Amino acid sequence: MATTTPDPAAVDSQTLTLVQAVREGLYTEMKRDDDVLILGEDVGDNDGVFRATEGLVDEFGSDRVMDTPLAESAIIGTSIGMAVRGFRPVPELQFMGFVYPAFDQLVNHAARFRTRSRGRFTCPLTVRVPYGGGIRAPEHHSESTEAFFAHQPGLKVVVPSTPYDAKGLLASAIEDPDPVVFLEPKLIYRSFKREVPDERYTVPIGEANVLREGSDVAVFTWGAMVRPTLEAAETLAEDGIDCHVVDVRSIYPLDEETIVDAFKRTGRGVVVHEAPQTGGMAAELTSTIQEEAVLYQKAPIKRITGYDTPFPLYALEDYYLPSAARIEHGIRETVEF
Amino acid sequence: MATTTPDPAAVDSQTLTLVQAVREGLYTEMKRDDDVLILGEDVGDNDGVFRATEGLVDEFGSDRVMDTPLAESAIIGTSIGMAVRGFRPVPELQFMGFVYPAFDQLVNHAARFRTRSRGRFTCPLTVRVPYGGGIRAPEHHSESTEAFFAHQPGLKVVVPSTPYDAKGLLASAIEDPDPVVFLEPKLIYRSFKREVPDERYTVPIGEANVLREGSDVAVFTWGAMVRPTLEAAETLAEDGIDCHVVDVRSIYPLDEETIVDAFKRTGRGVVVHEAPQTGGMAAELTSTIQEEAVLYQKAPIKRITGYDTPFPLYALEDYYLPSAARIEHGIRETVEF
Amino acid sequence: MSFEPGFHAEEQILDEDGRVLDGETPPDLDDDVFVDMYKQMRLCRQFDKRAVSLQRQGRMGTYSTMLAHEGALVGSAFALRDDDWIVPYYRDHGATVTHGLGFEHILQYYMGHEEGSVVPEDTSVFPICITIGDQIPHATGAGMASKLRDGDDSAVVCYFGDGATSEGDFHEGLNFAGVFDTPNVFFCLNNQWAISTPIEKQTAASTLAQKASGYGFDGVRVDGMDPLAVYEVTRKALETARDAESEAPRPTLVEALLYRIGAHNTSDDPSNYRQESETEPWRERDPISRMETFLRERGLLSDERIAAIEEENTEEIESAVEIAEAYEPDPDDIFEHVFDELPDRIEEQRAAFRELHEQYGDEAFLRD
Amino acid sequence: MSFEPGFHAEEQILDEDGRVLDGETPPDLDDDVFVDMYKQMRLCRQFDKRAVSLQRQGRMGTYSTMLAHEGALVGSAFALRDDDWIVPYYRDHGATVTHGLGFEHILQYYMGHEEGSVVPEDTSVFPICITIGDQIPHATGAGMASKLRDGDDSAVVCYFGDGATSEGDFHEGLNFAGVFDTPNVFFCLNNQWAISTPIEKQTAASTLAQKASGYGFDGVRVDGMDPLAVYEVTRKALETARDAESEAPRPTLVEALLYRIGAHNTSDDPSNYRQESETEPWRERDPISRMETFLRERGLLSDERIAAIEEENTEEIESAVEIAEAYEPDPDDIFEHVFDELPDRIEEQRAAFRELHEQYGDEAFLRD
Ligand SMILES: Cc1ncc(C[n+]2csc(CCOP(=O)(O)OP(=O)(O)O)c2C)c(N)n1
Ligand SMILES: Cc1ncc(C[n+]2csc(CCOP(=O)(O)OP(=O)(O)O)c2C)c(N)n1
Ligand SMILES: [Mg+2]
Ligand SMILES: [Mg+2]
Repeated sequence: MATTTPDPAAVDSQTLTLVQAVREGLYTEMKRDDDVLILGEDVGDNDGVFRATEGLVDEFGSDRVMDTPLAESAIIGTSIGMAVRGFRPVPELQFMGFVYPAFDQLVNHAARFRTRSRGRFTCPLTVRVPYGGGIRAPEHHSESTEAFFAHQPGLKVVVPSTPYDAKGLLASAIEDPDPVVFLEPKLIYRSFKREVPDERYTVPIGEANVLREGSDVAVFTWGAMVRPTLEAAETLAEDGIDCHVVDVRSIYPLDEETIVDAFKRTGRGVVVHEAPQTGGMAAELTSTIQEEAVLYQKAPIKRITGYDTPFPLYALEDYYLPSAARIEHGIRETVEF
Repeated sequence: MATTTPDPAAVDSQTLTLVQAVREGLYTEMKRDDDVLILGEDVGDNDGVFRATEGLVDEFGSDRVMDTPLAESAIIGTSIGMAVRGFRPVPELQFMGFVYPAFDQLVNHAARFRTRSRGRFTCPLTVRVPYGGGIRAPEHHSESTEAFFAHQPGLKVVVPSTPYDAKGLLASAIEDPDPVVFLEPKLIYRSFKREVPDERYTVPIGEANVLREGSDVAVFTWGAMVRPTLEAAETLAEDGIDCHVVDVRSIYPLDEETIVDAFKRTGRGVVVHEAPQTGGMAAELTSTIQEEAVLYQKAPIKRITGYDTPFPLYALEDYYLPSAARIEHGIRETVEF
Repeated sequence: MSFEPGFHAEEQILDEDGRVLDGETPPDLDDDVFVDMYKQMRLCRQFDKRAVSLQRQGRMGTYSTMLAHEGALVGSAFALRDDDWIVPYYRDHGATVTHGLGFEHILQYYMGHEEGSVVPEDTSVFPICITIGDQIPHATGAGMASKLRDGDDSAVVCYFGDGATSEGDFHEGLNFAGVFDTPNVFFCLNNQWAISTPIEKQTAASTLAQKASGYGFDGVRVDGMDPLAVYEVTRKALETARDAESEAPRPTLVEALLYRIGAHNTSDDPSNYRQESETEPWRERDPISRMETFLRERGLLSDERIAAIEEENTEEIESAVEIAEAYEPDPDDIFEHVFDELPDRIEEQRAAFRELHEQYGDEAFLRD
Repeated sequence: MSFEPGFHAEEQILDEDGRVLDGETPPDLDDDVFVDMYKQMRLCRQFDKRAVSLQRQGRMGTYSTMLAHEGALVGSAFALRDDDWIVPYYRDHGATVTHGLGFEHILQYYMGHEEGSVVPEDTSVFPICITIGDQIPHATGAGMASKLRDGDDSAVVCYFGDGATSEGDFHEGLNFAGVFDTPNVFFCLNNQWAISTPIEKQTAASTLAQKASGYGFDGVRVDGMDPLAVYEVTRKALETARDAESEAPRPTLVEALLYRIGAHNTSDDPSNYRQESETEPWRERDPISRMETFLRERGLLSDERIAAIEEENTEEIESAVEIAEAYEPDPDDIFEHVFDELPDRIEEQRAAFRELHEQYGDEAFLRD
């Protein structure tokens, strides 16, 4: 599948960080569609704890950028009520660990209004959640539990890894007539800047992105793990190991075609994610790949992931998160199998 | 691993349904240990909506069998408080779909008290939840989302498929010093009776159970799906297809040894569960198996599961749940691959 | 401090027998509206009987009756404007049906078909919510939607039981309503039981209405078995809800004090947990008898009219049963409506399902 | 109906300057206990300064100061018996430290070590809870535990902020406490801000104390910057909590009205969302100055004593910093304590980690 998006080099653009691109995306969608609303804790006067909503309350007023009481279930629950009645709420939940008070509303209701009513009612909702480790944050701030949402039918789940994708995926999520969980890798909110077109464009949900072509092993990852993975690929290239790196981007639905094709090129695969191993999305990718391409398989598909332990307090978080060296090591094992 | 449990034929026993065995298990543990408490909605005077706590409030009093207000988060939250202070609460949540209001307490707290405090505080909790489809129940009553709990480090998850295992696994769960999610396949609560020893015994957590030896294909399943799977195996046997059927029983931790060994015998595998395909435990089993036994693999490991759709209202539920015929068909495809 | 047994409500118009209490006046409604209310209440009771019999015959799933709740449901729903929304749970069909939803929807729903929630476009009713209390924040959000939409002054009425008041979502939903000052009426059917849990074990508060004080708006307790008092209380609450200019807060918590005389649902056996005699004093407050007395004393109702009502209702119900039972779902529907556009994986699952279905037919799926 | 700006509390002993109000009497405590309270409050403030400086130097993670909360924390904690439990959040170290937890624990915790929550066996304090409001049901459960355990009449004090009162868990936890009539004190530090959200946007209720009415027990609002009033209110609440025979309900909701004069935490910049001038009137109610005046007027405090206190406190803090910074975690600890016995999979993950760690050392893991 090809994406019909503007070439950032050919149009007016600015150099933005990922979080600035999120902010640009919100701004663009709110300008375009009056039904788009933002709500959450500290999203108004405080511009969001990560400044993702900077200046939006001044621009659009407190009817469209609503500071709410401290209650995640009601943030999602009232968003559902508004969505069912035709608005397109974009609630923010401050950190991944604070999604769970709203988990019931997400899996039991946001995901089901369409099925429940055979399409009579829909729930066009984009739930923004900064996720992931590596910023020396307190407990509950560093989890990546995309697998929880991917397992709930009726929810889509996406994770951008670049400023360009952040704005484009956010546009797709907000215009999507169904609920989308939009996970933002906060570790790389400000790590680098890239060109982002001023005009509106979309990066379609359901399309993975091949970041690096290679012939020895296919490596699948997303979000903040893209960078150490590419780093590992560079190092391995020096040793003549040629990695094909795929940014999965869309966790549900998966772009099975791109993923399986990438695997078939090499017959070897590695999946890298921050979440714990057991029940993580690496298992899903592995299972999907071997269903379609077992005859191509030359080695076990390797999972390089967080451990089956709660995310540690920050002093040890670097040991928990897959590092470039760990990824490199794992890829090597897969290639040498 | 061998289990050191009494042979039901050799000791005093009674013939019980699965739900009666759960009740026997609760009774036995409460007799044995005064710190074991039951709490939940309708567990007292009403004997539980499925009669799993029948007569227990009369026997042990309302201090040890507590009817609570209608609030799942507080049922788990107060259970945590009591567990941290040395009790062994056994909360009941009425149906799988009503776990989510308590999801935050389970994943953010029950699962973490031990890690959070480096073992200073522990949370010996057994959360009983009737799960699964097939009883013509309303929305939210028929889900099987064991994968949600298996993905959260710090929780154990078990599912009995027989009266014997129900009593024995419940004993293990309650004496376990860590939180266990105990899922009860309500479809087979009363489907059949089996001999259950009167005396206390345990079925260890972390051990799968080989139900049928076979040489053509290994089939992994648990809970209410064991019966249609065995049925399919019988039918296939008539056609000369010899299934090796494993009741996984312990969803976390998985008995990797038994599972991988079973696969290695045949080089072909099928996983059957009620939960939606994407992100379900079949992906985890598949991934685990191919990590250890890719060289034995003769065919893709097949997933026969619920669909990636919300569980339908009951008129169509039979089409959603894996049936003996669907399982048979899938096994055939795997054998013929 | 705890819940006081027996009957105490601030708002009541009809006495226990159905006579207007001294000092009270019935709502200012046309005579035929009163009769319509009565008819609608009887319709609920007749429907319940039919539904239970369908359930007993295996033609329908578990069902919760409205017995003794008819006055609260019909009385409140009569106060709504057509464009007001109802956000329901599972014991308030009397309200949603009064608001325009055909009984065939209710039947289809309990027969296990999502089709039941395909609410007609001109009927402002949310789908039935089974998870206790979860619909309350939806209702607050729906109220926020009215407030945000220019020219929309529709209000949103949310029904729930006494048990629901213990859920976190009740608290969060009402607190948001207070903060955003939404056009909501939170209508609690306090029937004093949540399955087997009596209200005294549900909360130590002496009334549920007083919980409103935690959210900065008014709570009122009304005799929930007095349809006229319920109508009045709801009408006033809706007026407040719509009054954007007023200084007073707009949401209201209404506690309709009544009693679940029947079982929780068709699977429940109350003799497990309560004495039948406890229900006696409440049976005497039956909303339908009280309304009947009220109407008869005003000369608005005769035995003939009652017979005619009974027959008209029966016809309406039978026609709903017919429509509902005529509905034949396509098993393939499972895959529809998960998303606006189905992802490949679900398409593949559907294809595999179709293949199997074609090959083996229904027998491959249906259990005994 | 909404939150009234400015200062209004039912319970106060010291006036704004620290003089005993007409008609009020200070708690019946030995003179040196008053001085100890003062010392402990200063300890909090000194600790905050040190903590912020450690954070600024990159020696510690994000930290939330107790500035202006010292009176509420120390005053309440002084009312506890040793065996009473504290179920804390993250802005109440003044209470947990007064209850016996060394500051090295707090420091280790904010330095990113679980070791901080290895509370000594003889100290009855739960680990810090980061998710807002979630600890409240734990506290209720801990209270149920006291009640269930023969011969245990310990009470359980739970601290939380004004923001926490909006969470469902606040509601459910307090409702359970009412129903099970537990020995709990729910201590709300109403500092009028939840990060950038002012109390008027948090709830439309005019006080937080009134929320108790929804749960059938008492709520009381105390001047949270008056350590003596807080002590008294907490003492009475604990007495009630312990009194199993009494007819009155045992839990109490205490609203300590105060003000978050400082930033939410070291990453927060309040100038984004409020005027510095808003804090002025509250600075004048500073609990430490008020306590100082109270003590000086009674001749219990001199400049010399203050200097000595300051020095003793500094020593205590520096020794805590030393202990905390001396702690060297083993990266391998990640795998410990997930379960009592590690399942094979975690053992394998540990083995793989060890292998890699041995082979490549720390550089393989640490980012810049
Ligand atoms: C979240 C949740 N928990 C538990 C249940 C199971 N359940 C169904 S009805 C009911 C009692 C509800 O009582 P109440 O709110 O008073 O409503 P009523 O049935 O009396 O009208 C319970 C516990 C549920 N449906 N949802
Ligand atoms: C469940 C949850 N949601 C959001 C957060 C992020 N957060 C941290 S502190 C805070 C404000 C808390 O305010 P309050 O309860 O008044 O306590 P205070 O910090 O003022 O003492 C928020 C929203 C959190 N920690 N937990
Ligand atoms: Mg009820
Ligand atoms: Mg605060």
